[in-house]
Amino acid sequence: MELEVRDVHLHFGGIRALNGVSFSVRGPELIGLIGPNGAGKTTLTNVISGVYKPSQGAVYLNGERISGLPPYQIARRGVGRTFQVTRAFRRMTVLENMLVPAMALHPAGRRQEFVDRAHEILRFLTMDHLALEYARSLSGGQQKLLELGRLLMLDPDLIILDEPFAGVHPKLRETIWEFITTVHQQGKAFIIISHDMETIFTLSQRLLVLNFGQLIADGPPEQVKDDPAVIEAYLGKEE
Amino acid sequence: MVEINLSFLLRLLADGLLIGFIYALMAMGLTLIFSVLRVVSFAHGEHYMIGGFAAYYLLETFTGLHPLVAILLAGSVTFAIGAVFERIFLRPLAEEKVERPGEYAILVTFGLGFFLQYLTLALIGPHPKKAARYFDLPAFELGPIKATAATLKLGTIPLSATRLTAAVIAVVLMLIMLYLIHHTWLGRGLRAVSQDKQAAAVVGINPLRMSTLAFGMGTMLAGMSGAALVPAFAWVPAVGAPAAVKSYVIIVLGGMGSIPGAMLGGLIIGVVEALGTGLLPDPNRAFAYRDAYGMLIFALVLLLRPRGLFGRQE
Amino acid sequence: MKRVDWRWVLTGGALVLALSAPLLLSGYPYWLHVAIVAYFYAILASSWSLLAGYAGQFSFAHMAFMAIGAYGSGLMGKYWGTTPLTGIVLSTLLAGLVGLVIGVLCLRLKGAYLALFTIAFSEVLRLTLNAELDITGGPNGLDLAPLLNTTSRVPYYYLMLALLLASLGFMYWLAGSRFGLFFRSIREDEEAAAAMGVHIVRYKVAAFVITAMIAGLAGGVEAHYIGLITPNILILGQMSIVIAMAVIGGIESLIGAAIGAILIQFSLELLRELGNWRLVAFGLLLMLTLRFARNGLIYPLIERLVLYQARRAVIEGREQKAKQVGEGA
Amino acid sequence: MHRKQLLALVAMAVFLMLLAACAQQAGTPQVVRETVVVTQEIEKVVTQVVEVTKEVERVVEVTPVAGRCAPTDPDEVDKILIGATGPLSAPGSVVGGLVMQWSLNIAVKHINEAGGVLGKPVDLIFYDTEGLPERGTAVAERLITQDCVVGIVGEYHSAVGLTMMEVAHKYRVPVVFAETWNDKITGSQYDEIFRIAPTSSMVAEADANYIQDLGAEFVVIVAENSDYGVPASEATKERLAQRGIDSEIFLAEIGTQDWSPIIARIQALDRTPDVVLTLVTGEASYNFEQQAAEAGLMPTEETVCIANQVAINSEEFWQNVPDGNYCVFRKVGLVPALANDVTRKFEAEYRQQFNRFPESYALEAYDSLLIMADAINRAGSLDPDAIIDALEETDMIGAQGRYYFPYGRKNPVPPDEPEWMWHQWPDPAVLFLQYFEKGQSADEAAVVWPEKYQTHGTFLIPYGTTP
Repeated sequence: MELEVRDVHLHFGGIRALNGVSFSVRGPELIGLIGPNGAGKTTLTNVISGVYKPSQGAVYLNGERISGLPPYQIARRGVGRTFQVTRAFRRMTVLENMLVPAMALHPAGRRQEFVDRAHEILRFLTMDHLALEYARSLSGGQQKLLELGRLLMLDPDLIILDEPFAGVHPKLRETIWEFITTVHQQGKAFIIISHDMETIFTLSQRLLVLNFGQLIADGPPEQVKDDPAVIEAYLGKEE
Repeated sequence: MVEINLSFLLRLLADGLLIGFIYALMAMGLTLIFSVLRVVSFAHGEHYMIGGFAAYYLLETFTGLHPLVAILLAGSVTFAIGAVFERIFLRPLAEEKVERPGEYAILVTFGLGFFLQYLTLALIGPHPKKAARYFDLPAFELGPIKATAATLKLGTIPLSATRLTAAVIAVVLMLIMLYLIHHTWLGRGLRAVSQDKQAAAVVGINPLRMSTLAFGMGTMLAGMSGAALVPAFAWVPAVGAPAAVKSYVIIVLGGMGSIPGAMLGGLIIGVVEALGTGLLPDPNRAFAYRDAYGMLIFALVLLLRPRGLFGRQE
Repeated sequence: MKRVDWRWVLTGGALVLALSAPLLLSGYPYWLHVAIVAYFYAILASSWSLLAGYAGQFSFAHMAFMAIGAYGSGLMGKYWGTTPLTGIVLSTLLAGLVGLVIGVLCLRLKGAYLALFTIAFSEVLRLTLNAELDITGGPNGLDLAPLLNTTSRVPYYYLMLALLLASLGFMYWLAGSRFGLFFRSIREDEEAAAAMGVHIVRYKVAAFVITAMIAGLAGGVEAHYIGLITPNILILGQMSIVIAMAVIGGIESLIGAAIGAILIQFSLELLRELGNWRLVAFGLLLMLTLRFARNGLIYPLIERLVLYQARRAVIEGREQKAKQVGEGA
Repeated sequence: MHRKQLLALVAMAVFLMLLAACAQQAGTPQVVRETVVVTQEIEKVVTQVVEVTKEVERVVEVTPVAGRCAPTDPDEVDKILIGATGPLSAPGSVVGGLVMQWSLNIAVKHINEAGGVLGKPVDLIFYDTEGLPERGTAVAERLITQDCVVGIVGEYHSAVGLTMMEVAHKYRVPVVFAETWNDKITGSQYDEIFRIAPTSSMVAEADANYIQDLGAEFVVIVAENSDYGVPASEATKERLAQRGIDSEIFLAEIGTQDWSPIIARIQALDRTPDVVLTLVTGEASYNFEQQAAEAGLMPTEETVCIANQVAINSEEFWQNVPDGNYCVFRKVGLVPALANDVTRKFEAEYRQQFNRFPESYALEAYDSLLIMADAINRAGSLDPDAIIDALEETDMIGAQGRYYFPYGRKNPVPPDEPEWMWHQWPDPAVLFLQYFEKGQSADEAAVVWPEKYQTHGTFLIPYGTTP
C-alpha cells in the first residue's frame, strides 16, 4: 500500500482550508495527524476519502490517481474511514450494518460467508451478542466499536480514524487501542486524528502536524515534540 | 394579435409587481418559519385561506369593524392555530426527539394542511365569499391619472383598488416585520436561534419558545396576506394551494430562510408570471402554463444554485 | 411441542380470503370494484413506502409516475394503435425512464428540497396534461381501450390482486437483497454509506426507477380498467391520500402500507355518506399517527401478530448466545 | 428458508390468478347470461312461480349484466329507492352538487307529502361524484348493484354523466339527467337515458342568436379549460362564424384567481370586443368579471358583459362582483313569466330553507325526481322497461314548465333533427337577463332576450343608463 498526497490545495470560496499539503504513506505505518482546531485535519481526511475534490494537487493510491473519484470508489480501492461524530446506520441492526460494506465490496459474494465473517469480527469487538439489536439502541461507545467493525468488513489497506478516543469511556479506550494495535500488526496502515496528545504520541510511529492548512511537521513523535513550529502552533507566538 | 408596445409591457410589469408584493408577504412567513425551525410548512396555503375567511366573517359579524382591525384579528387567529400546532406537533422536533426530523415535518404539516382545508369545507361549505372593498379610492382626474372607487388608472394602466390596498398593506407589514426582526429583543432572539440554537440557549434565550413564536408569526403573516386579499379574490376553501406553491417557489428562489430573498423572490415571480402570460404568442397556452413559469425557475434554481439568491451555504 | 406458526396461518388466511373474494362478493360487484381500486392504491402506497420508507426519498411525484403509465399507454393506443398490453409494457418502461431522469436530477436534493422539486414536477405534468388538450383530451380525460375483453369485474380483480402480490413479492425480495440493505444505509447516512463503498448514485436512482415502474404499471392497468384517465388524478390531494395510506399503515413496512391502503380505501367508501367530514377525520388521523405512532397503526399489529414468533426465536437465540459468552468467560 | 417458501407461494398464487383472469376472459359472456337466468329464476320461484318463463325470456332477449338488484315488483318493497348523484367535493363544482342535493331533498319531501309513489314513500340515496368521471362509474355501480335503486336522477358534470350513462345502460336502469349539457349524453340514444337540461348545442345556439341580435361584430369568449368550457366555446365560435361574427377564445384553468394577464391581453387586442362572453363557472367566473370590470374591459359603453349563468345567484354575484352592474347573464330553464304553482311551491320552500335564490340546476334537480316519480306511478311497476315506456310518455307540469320527450323508441329521431333530440326535453328556455342597478336581485333584473319575453323592450339596457 502506498498513498501519496501531492501538493493538495482546497479553497471554499475565499477560505483556504488546505494550502499545499504533501506527504506519503508507505506500507503499514501508524500515523497520527494533529493540529489545532480548524487546522484542516478533517478536511484533509475528506479529501483523501473523496468527499471533497482538491482545488489543486492530487492524491494517489498505489500510483493511481484517486482524487476526483467518488467516495465509494475510493472506499472499494482500500481506504476506510470513520467520522468525527459516530455515524452508524441507526435503524439497521448491528449485523446489517456490518453487511453493508461487505456486500458493496463483493457484489457476487455469498451472504452467509459475510454473516459468518461479521460474527467473527463482532466477537473480536466483544459485541457479538448485540448482532440483532438496532444500532440506535447501542451506547455511544458501542456505536463507535460498530463503526470499527464495519471498517474491518470493508477490509481496507488504509484506515483513517477521526477522533477515535474523543468522549470515550476509559475501558472502551483500551478496547479501541487494542483494536488499533492488533489490526496494525495484521498489516494495515492507520492515520489517526486526535486531540489527545498523550495517547497519540504514545500510539503513533509518525506524526503529521497541520496548521492553517499547511503541514508544519512530519516525523517521529519525539522529534515533532520539540519542533519549535509545532510548539508555536499550539501555544501561539509569544510577542 | 397582441401588439407588444411599451404601455402593454408596463401594464404587465405593474400587474406583476402588485401581485408580487402579496406573494412576498406570504413567502416571508414561510421563510421565517424555515429560518428558525428548519421546517417548510406545507400547510402555509391553508393558513392563508383561513386568514381570509376569518377577516370575512369578522367583518360580516361585526359591522363597522375597521378592515385593518379585521386583518390584525385574522392574523391573531392564524397565529393561535400555528402556535398550538407547533406546541403539539412540532415541539418534539425542536426537542430533537424525532428520528427523521425533516421527513416528519414535511408529513405532519402536510397533514395539517389536508385537515384544515377539509375542515373549512365541511364547516362553511364551498360557496365563494368575498369581503367588500376595504377602501374606496376618492374619485379624481389629474392629467393621465384617473381614479374611480374601484380603479386607479395611470394612463392606460388600470390598477385595481383592492390589489393596491393589499400591496400597500403587504409593504407596511413587511416593513414592520423587518423592524421587529432587526431592532427588537424578539427579533434578536429569533435571529440568534436561527443562527445557532445552542449558543442562543446559552445566552438565555429559550429556543423552544422562539420556535413557537416563529411558527406562529409565520402562519400569522400567511393569515394576514389572506385577510388583505379577501376583497380581491372570491374565497373558497381550496384557495390556498396555488398560493402556497408560489410561496415554495419564492423561498427556494430567494434562498430558504432569507427574508430579503423572500421579498425579492416574490416580486420576481410576480413579474415573471405576468410577463410570461402576457408575452407568449399562443394566449391559451401562455395562460395555461402560468403556474409552470415559476415552477421552471424553481427547478432551475434547485438544480443549479440550490441555496437560492440569498441563501446560506448549508 | 410444535407451536402453530401464525405467520403461515395469517398469510394463508389472507390469501384464501383474497382469492375467494369474488365468490363472497358475487352479489356485490360494486364492492368488487372497490377492492380492485383498493389493490391499486395498495400497490402505490407500498411502492411509495419502498421509496420513502426504505430508501428515504420523500418524493411527491409518485402519482405522476402512475399518470405517466396511464397516459403513456392511452396515448400510444390513440396515436400508434398499440394494444393495451403493449401500451402498458411500453409505458411502464417510459415511467422507469422518467424515474431515471428525476432520480438523477434529485441526487443532490434532500428533505424539503426533494419534496418541493417533486411537487413541482408533478404540478407541471398536470398543467401540461390539462393544457395540451388537443393531444391529451385535457380535463375531459383520455379514453382507454379495455384491457380484457370482458364485462365482468372478476378477471380484473384477479389481475389487480396478482399485480399487488407480484409487486409486493418483488419488493420484499428486493428489500431483503443488497438493494434493500443499501437503500436503508443511504436513508440512514448517505456519506457513511459512500465511505463503506456503496455506490449511492446507482442505488438512489435505482430506487426511483423501480418504484416509478411499479407505479406506472399499476397506473396503466388501472386506467385500462376504468377506461378513462383525467389530469385530476394528479392533484396534490390524491398524492396526499397515498401518503396518508402509507403513513397510517406503516411507512417502513411494505405490507403495512398495502394493508393500510386497502383498509382506508374501504373505509373511505363505507363512510361516503359523511361527505367531507370523513376526509377531516382522515387528516386528523394522519397527523396523530405521525405524532404518536411513528411506525403507523397497522404495522405494529402485524409485528405483534406475525413477527411475534420470529422475535421470540431471536430472543431465545440471544439468550443462548449470552449464556455461551458467559460460559466462555 | 421461510422467506423463499413464502416467495414461491406468492409466485404460484400470482401465476394461478393470471391464469384465472385469462380463462375468465374467454368464457365471460355465456357465463354472465346464465347467471342472470339462474338468479332471476330463484327469486321468482320464491315469490311467483307463474312468472318464471316470461321473466327468463325477457332476460335472454335483452341480456343485461348480472348485478342489478332492484326489485321489479312494487309489492316487495316498503319504499321506493331512487339514486341521485352530484359533486360534493373538489375537483367537482361543489356548489352545484350541494344545491342539487338540497333541491332533491325538497322533491322527496313534496312527493311523500303527496302520498309517495305507488303508495310507498320515496327514499333518495345521494352520492358525491367529486366531478371525477371514474367516480361516476363507481357511484352508479354502487347505486345499481348495492343500493338497488330503480332509477337515477341528478348529476351536474357532463364528464361524469358520460361514464354514468354507460353503467346505467349496462344494467338497464332509467336515468333522468338534470344538469349535464354534453350533446353526446342523449346523442348516445340509449333507451335508459333522459335529459331535461339543455344540450351544449342548444345553449350555444341561443348565445349566438342573442349576440347576433346585439349587432356585435367581434366577440371575446373567455372559457374554462374543462368539459364544459371547451366544447361550449368551440360550439359558440362556430355558430358565430356562421353568422359572420368574429370571435376569439381565451381558455383558463378551473378555479383561476388572478386574471390580470389575460385581461391585459384582451385589452391589447387590435380590436375592442363588442361582447365578452364568460363561459367560466364558479368562483373563477366572479374573479374574472370583477377584475375585468376594474380594468375597464367590461361592462363599458363599447363592450357588453355577458357574465356566467352563476350570476343568477344575485347575492353571491354582488358580493363577489361589486362592479358588475349592467352585466347580462344567461338563465336556463324557466321564463319568470311562466312560473307556475309547482315553481312557486318549490321556490318558497327553497328560499325558506336555504335563504338563496334557486338556480336553474336547483329547479332541474327538483324536476328530475318529480319526473322519475311520475313515470314510476304511471308504470305501476318497478320494471325498467315499464318505467322507460312511462318516461317516454311523460306529460307533466314541473317547476320549469311542461315536460315531454318527443323522440324515443316509439318515435325515432327524424333525420333532419340532431340525434341528441332522443329522450331530450326540447323546451328548456334560454333567456338573457340584465342587472341594471347595483344589488338588484335576479327577479328584478330585466329580461332582454328573447324578444317575446323582454320586460324593458330592448336587447340591452345601455351602460350607465336607467330604463
